[in-house]
Amino acid sequence: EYNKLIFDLSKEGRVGYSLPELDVDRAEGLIPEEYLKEEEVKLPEVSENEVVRHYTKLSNKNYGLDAGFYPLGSCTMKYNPKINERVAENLQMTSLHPYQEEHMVQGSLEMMYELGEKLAEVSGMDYVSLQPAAGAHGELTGLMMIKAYHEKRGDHKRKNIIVADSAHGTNPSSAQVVGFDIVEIKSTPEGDVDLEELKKHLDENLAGFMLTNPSTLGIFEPNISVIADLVHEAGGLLYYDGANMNAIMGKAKPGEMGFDVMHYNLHKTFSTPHGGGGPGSGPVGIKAKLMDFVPVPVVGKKGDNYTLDYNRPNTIGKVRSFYGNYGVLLRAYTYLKTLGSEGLERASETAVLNANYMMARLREHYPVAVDRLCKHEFVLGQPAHEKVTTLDIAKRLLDHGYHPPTIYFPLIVDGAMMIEPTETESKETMDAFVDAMIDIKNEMESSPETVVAAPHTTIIRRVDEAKAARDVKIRYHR
Amino acid sequence: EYNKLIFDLSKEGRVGYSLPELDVDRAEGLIPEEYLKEEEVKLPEVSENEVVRHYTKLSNKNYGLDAGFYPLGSCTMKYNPKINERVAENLQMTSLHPYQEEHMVQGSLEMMYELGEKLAEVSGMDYVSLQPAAGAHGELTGLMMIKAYHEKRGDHKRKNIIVADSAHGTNPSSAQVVGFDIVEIKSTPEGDVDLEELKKHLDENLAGFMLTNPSTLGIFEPNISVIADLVHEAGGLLYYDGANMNAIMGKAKPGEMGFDVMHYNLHKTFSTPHGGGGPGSGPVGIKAKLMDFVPVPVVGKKGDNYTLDYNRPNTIGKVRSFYGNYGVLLRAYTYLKTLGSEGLERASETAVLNANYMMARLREHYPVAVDRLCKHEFVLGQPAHEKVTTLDIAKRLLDHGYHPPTIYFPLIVDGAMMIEPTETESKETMDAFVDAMIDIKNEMESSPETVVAAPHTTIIRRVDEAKAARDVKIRYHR
Amino acid sequence: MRYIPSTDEDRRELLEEIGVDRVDALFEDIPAEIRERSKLEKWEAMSEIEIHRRMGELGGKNKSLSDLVCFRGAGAYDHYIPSAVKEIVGRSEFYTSYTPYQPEISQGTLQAIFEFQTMIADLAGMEASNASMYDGATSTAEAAIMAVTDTKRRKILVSRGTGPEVRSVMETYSRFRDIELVEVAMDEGTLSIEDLRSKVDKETAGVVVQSPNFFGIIEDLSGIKGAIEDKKVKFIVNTDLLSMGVLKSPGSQGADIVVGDAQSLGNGILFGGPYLGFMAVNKKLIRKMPGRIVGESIDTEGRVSYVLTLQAREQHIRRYKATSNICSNHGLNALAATVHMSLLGKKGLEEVANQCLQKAHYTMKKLTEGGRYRLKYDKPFFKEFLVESQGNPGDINRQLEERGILGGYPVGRDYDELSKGILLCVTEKRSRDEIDKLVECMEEM
Amino acid sequence: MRYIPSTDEDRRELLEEIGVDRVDALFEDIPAEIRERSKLEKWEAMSEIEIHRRMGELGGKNKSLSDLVCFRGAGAYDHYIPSAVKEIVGRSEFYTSYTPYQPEISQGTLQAIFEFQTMIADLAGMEASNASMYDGATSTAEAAIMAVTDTKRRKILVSRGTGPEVRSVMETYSRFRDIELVEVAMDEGTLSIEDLRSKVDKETAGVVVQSPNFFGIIEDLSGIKGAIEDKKVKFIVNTDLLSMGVLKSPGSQGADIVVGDAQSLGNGILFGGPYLGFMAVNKKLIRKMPGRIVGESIDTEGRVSYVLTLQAREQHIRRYKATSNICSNHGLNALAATVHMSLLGKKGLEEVANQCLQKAHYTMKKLTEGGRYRLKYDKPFFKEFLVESQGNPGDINRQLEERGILGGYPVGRDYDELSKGILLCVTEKRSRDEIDKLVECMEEM
Repeated sequence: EYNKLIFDLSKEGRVGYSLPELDVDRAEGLIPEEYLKEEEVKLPEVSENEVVRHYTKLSNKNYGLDAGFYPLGSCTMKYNPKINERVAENLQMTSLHPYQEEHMVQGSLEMMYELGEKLAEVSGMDYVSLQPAAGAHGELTGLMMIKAYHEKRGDHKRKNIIVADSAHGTNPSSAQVVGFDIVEIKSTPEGDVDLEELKKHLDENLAGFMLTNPSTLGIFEPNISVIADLVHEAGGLLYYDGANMNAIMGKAKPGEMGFDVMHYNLHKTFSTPHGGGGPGSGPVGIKAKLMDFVPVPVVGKKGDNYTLDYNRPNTIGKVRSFYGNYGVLLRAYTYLKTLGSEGLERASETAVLNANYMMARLREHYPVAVDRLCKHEFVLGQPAHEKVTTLDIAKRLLDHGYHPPTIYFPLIVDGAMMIEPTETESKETMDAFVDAMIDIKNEMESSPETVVAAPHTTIIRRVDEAKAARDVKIRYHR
Repeated sequence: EYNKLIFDLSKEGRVGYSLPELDVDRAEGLIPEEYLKEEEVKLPEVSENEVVRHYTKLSNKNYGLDAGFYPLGSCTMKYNPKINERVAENLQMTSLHPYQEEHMVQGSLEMMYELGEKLAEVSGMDYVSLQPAAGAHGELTGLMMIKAYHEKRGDHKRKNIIVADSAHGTNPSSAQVVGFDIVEIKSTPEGDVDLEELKKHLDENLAGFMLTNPSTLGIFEPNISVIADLVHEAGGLLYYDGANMNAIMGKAKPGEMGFDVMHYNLHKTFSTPHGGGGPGSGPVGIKAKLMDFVPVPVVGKKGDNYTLDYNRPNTIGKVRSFYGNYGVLLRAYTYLKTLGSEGLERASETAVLNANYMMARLREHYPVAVDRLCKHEFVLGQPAHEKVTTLDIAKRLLDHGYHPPTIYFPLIVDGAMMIEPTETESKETMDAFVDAMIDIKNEMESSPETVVAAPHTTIIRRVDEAKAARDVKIRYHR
Repeated sequence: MRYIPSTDEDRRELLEEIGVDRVDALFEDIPAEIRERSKLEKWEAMSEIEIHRRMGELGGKNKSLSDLVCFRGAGAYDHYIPSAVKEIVGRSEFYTSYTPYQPEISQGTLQAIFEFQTMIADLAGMEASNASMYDGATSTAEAAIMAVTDTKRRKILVSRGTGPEVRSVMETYSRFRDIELVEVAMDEGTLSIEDLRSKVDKETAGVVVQSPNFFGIIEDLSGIKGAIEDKKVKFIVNTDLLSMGVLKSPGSQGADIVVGDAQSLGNGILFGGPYLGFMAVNKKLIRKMPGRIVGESIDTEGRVSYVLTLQAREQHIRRYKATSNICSNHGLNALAATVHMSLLGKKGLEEVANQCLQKAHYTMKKLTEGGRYRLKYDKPFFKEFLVESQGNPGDINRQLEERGILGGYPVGRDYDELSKGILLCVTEKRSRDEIDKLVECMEEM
Repeated sequence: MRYIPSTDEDRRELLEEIGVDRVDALFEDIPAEIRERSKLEKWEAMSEIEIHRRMGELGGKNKSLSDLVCFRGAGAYDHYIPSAVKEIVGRSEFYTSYTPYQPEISQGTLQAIFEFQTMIADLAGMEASNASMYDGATSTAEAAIMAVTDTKRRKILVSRGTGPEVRSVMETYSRFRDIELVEVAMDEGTLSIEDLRSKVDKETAGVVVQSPNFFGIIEDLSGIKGAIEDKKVKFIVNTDLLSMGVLKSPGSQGADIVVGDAQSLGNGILFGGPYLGFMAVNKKLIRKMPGRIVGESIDTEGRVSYVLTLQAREQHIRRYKATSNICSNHGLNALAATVHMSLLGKKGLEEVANQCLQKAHYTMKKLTEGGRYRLKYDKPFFKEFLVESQGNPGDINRQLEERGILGGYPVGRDYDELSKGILLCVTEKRSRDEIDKLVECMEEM
């Protein structure tokens, strides 16, 4: 078993780089002594082949989507088409300095403009800004616009953002970062918005309501139109958390449901690689009434020319450097263009079909949190058992060769297991996973200690998380 | 454990490709009925993501150089620098039709010309043809030139090619394919050429003598100059098998040792990837006296222009389509240019240093076939043991996470283990491998049945090779 | 469709198990009028051949750094990325995995981040680092928020020499967070200590300084630190870690939080993103940091293992009490940086940094010899320097473009007082021939 | 040096263990005068930056298919390669491994070859295939040698419609192997059955026919087979397996050995190589085949496993009694073809082949409408066809090049009687717009 750190491979004098000989005369004293480093740089010294072997070996300790099923609910681990990566190798489209003058980057601006338009079409929004770097960053940006909107209208009391108790943690957290007060409302036992609860908070302090639809329970909110009307009547805006867009492309546009602002997760719905935790991309879509506030620059079009427009007096400003995670945008653009509108709809249809199929097969064996038609994902509860927990089940799935579902989320379901197959999995794969889940269920009776002690076949076994948080060791020491 | 064939994933209607819609009118009857296929094509139907996952999983059943030490003697499994692969992505240098007119491919011809010159410099030959597709193919080409040489001189009796009993199997085999008679001579117990034996065959039938130097035992032939004189005096030509060039760059040029013709293995000495068994590349170097016979086309230079010269009346002709394994040549060129002449010499020095080190450490534990200074590789014999064989030792090395050495070759050493560390391995890696060898030696005494039953930790255990040859099943049947 | 393995037969079987007769039935929970209005305007699917053709078309409208020799920096740098970086980053085991929630099957990502944290902290001269953030601008804004939260004060000072992208983002974040953002003036290209002293007060949570600053000039960090007498004030330094090959680390000069963009280390220029924000702190601030953190622990059999830790700071646990709303990091970019730093190693980072330093100074010297260009601030700089031209920077750049050169950044866009200023950047990639050509061309204008 | 991990200290330790004091001592077994004469003329090492620059320079002297729309074939084809092929082939587990001598750690390569053998045999309409060979020319030459060895006769007939590269290589191999190679004439673009009948005799070991032949025309394989009355004579067909998407397989028409180049299936055009030779036979010839073969077996625990088999044919066992001297195969190219065929599948191969067929015929029709170009042979063709021009083919191509088109192959180079002939190839990559432009340009000349 390989268990070295890159630092363990270091030996004085090893090199892994090559540089041209310095071809200008080496001058001394360019920088005053007091600014010069006194110690040697603390980086390991390793040869190229050792570096490659080290990280190749580390990669083999990782489970990726290309290795197998990854039904991590809410994360939409769909196949990342390889054409996206090939396109991203096109140097004419990628080897660009962000400060090149507009006339030198017309192709890239056109791509971004077209991507924005396509995303607007899919969402029913009037404009999409591509700037945010991730979903949570998109929330932040959207919420800033909501705040700016109310402030512009002199509506300074509107400090409350309502979130459901089933919402993604980023929702309340983003609202907090933007300086809102958070009002969390309980969902109905079915996971729907509790209208009565909601109404209690529809007052002159209301800034907005953040909602995921379908919800984190995978259920389409039946009262969405009513909710939208209520919120709007109360003077609030409706924010759509686009994490679950993969369920509804071509079927329900957030803009048509009444949402005013939303974010996408391109790395979920639009198939860009998750990269071990990023980079993502979180474009923000808005209705026209928020157009004054969108972050700069706006990718615009004047005649046949594409522009970067900074001249927007009421903009919230910049939310990150330059123009967004361009490399991710290029891949999402490729995806949108290669699937076509029908392909997107087909993706959502199949994602929903697959989720309902798995739910149907698992229903007899595990408690389903809400036993209704689901969308692209569904939530199981923890089966009653004196010893075995959801965590144990998840770990036992590792022994079967699967990445487990998202667990213990949403918080409103005890021992939740949130399963999202996506459209890119075959019936054979889903059946094999369901069979494994049923095996584990049976094993909980026949041999619970095996489940509790799982995983058994992975390169390491359960990790002591408490120790990690207690004896904080977050770096190597020589 | 994943054990499916791609055919097992097939289901009617799955697709893994995308093509543009046919944009010309579809015409019928373009081909007479009798030529049209009657059955459906027999290929599996699988989606792209399933194809990617399938072959990703298969890749995980393979041990490559980037996974660990690969001391496969005679194969020079040195690190394949990643810059070579990046360079090979340059479309201006690779997206070329071989029949493009010369003026459109000047850059590629220049690269080939320069590569030929560099290879000639390293070998001390007068000209190098880049055409042969592999080492064995280079032998074939070289031997054809030897034959053409004698025939041109009217020397039609010269039908004998002498090879040593320690030679690579391709040597006699290539000679056979070219229509020579093979005379195999015994080596001395030390692995050197037995001069007395050799002299017996130095007659008017002698066409040539094929030699590897250093030999397959890793030993530099002490009498090389004497041998060259003897062969030449007898009217024969001396062929150099370049498999072991990695030992002698900058130290001994085959041309300076007296060889008349030779081949390289670019995938060995010049670091191009071995690719699971190819593609290789086997350029052939010759002395001026063989220039009339080199295969066409010759990459030539007229003034500032590079040319493909076919007009060579005495050429042996073409030995393969087009101009050689160009993609491999491009990588070898990159290697030669990025190492520089000093880098090449340093590579050979280090390869030899490493081999001698490993031999020094293993000498006490295993019988060394020839206990002299070795070059880039050395050969161990099978330790005396009533049960354990060399094959068992090799299989036990798998349990330690290593690719075993070449075994049972050269044939003149009983139970040979041919170890070639190459220059790209660290002392730490060599020490760990030696320690594993010593462990196995000890285990042969303490627990021989463990060694005999090895491997134990691989995804499959020993394969029944006899069954494979007996019950020939070399394809999937539906 | 080639990414959907379901065949028509599969779909029938799936529907049957569900107990509905057609896929449409699965969407009947969506109100009909919404469905009706949500139909997509049609666009055709492109095959791979067609999307490549489309990209060729779009690419043809760009003029990329494949065609232009780049002397522009200003926050996005054209450094060389070794071939092995792409090889590793492209491994699908890294590429197609997500946040390492399940440590048993994610040790690759986790260990790589642990190594990343170590290298970043070491270069910054700090004790700890997080697992990466979006970019240098947002990491600086987050550092300011940290300072505010930690000190319970609401004023942040930022040097005018901090890059415009960074300051803009800080402005946005500050505005909504109700942070008072105050600029500290420049004095001949570096922070005015005098102005700083006059602005630090009891309400000051942090002082943000970029060094090397936007003009490439090295700030006197020790001096600045000395000028901040109130020890509660957080000293936040935004830096380019590549410069640590020659310069003293911010940590060694008293920084409390070191942030910046590590794009310079193994990440492509890519029209501005994705880049790589980083944040490094000393021990006492670890639990105040935003973002993922990986820690070392052991498994049930005592083997060293890595795992996401200190999650109690994060949004998925703490929800609105989290230190930040950040969820993903820029994992793949961090991996690229880790491999890059491993390949460079001690000697390599020193060599790259020194080549930048030498070549930038060579360029400056040559360019200012003729008299047409004047070095605006005669202070120690790293890889960028500001000259004032006699001509219009836009015109100069247009002419350079015609000769295959991407000229320096016209800083007048961000600094009204510097309308004749051109900020040139010279990296290790530039050869003497290229530099001489630049100088020759600029001389002629 | 970045690929050599040994440090100076390591070298000292290594030397000490060996018992010598300097590296030079390890080369003292090489006679001093040889060493002296073997010093290398010095050339400098290039860094990665410099080699990329050098390649940019060289590439700038080429005009590649990135800049030209390709209508040239003649044995090397510009087909589309799906993105996923590169992804898989680039996995270092495949890329950096060697011949799978150790099956326990090489099941990936072995199984992929087993799948390759199945697909190739199926497409060729044969029972078995080997693990691949160098290229179509050498695989054809090896097939001829097989026929000679098997029949103990020494004459091989080859159709004049077989490509010039293939015939040249066969000539070389035949000359040294003492095989009598006799050409069978063409009759209006296909093999002359009459000439064939007159040349087949008791000394004939095999008949080699390419179909679709060099001019793209489909040969009447059944008819040819019928004309070879002596059943001992081996009927060897060289084919482009891509055409199997529309055409009958050679196997179904009586071929004894099917060979060719499978470059069309997932391998780049790459200025001529590496390409991918294949060979497929029926059961009785399996043990006569050259090259690696992978077979299925079981391991000691009864698990299905793959392993190199029938090695008794090969040079490393049989030495000079081997069926061939071939040692390596073109493993990585075979892997590319395997992934490519898996992605295309049944429907895809049919669709690609049909698009080639349709587009080639559309082009022919358009081009011959105006009267300036005449279809030379009015016989069924696949993706290539021969026209005769009024002008000089070289001039026409020069003018096409100026308009960004790589025109057809001027066959006069290989066929004196066809000095006005232009062989055009149209693959699925060509759009109607590109074709119309070709026709328009050619019309104008």
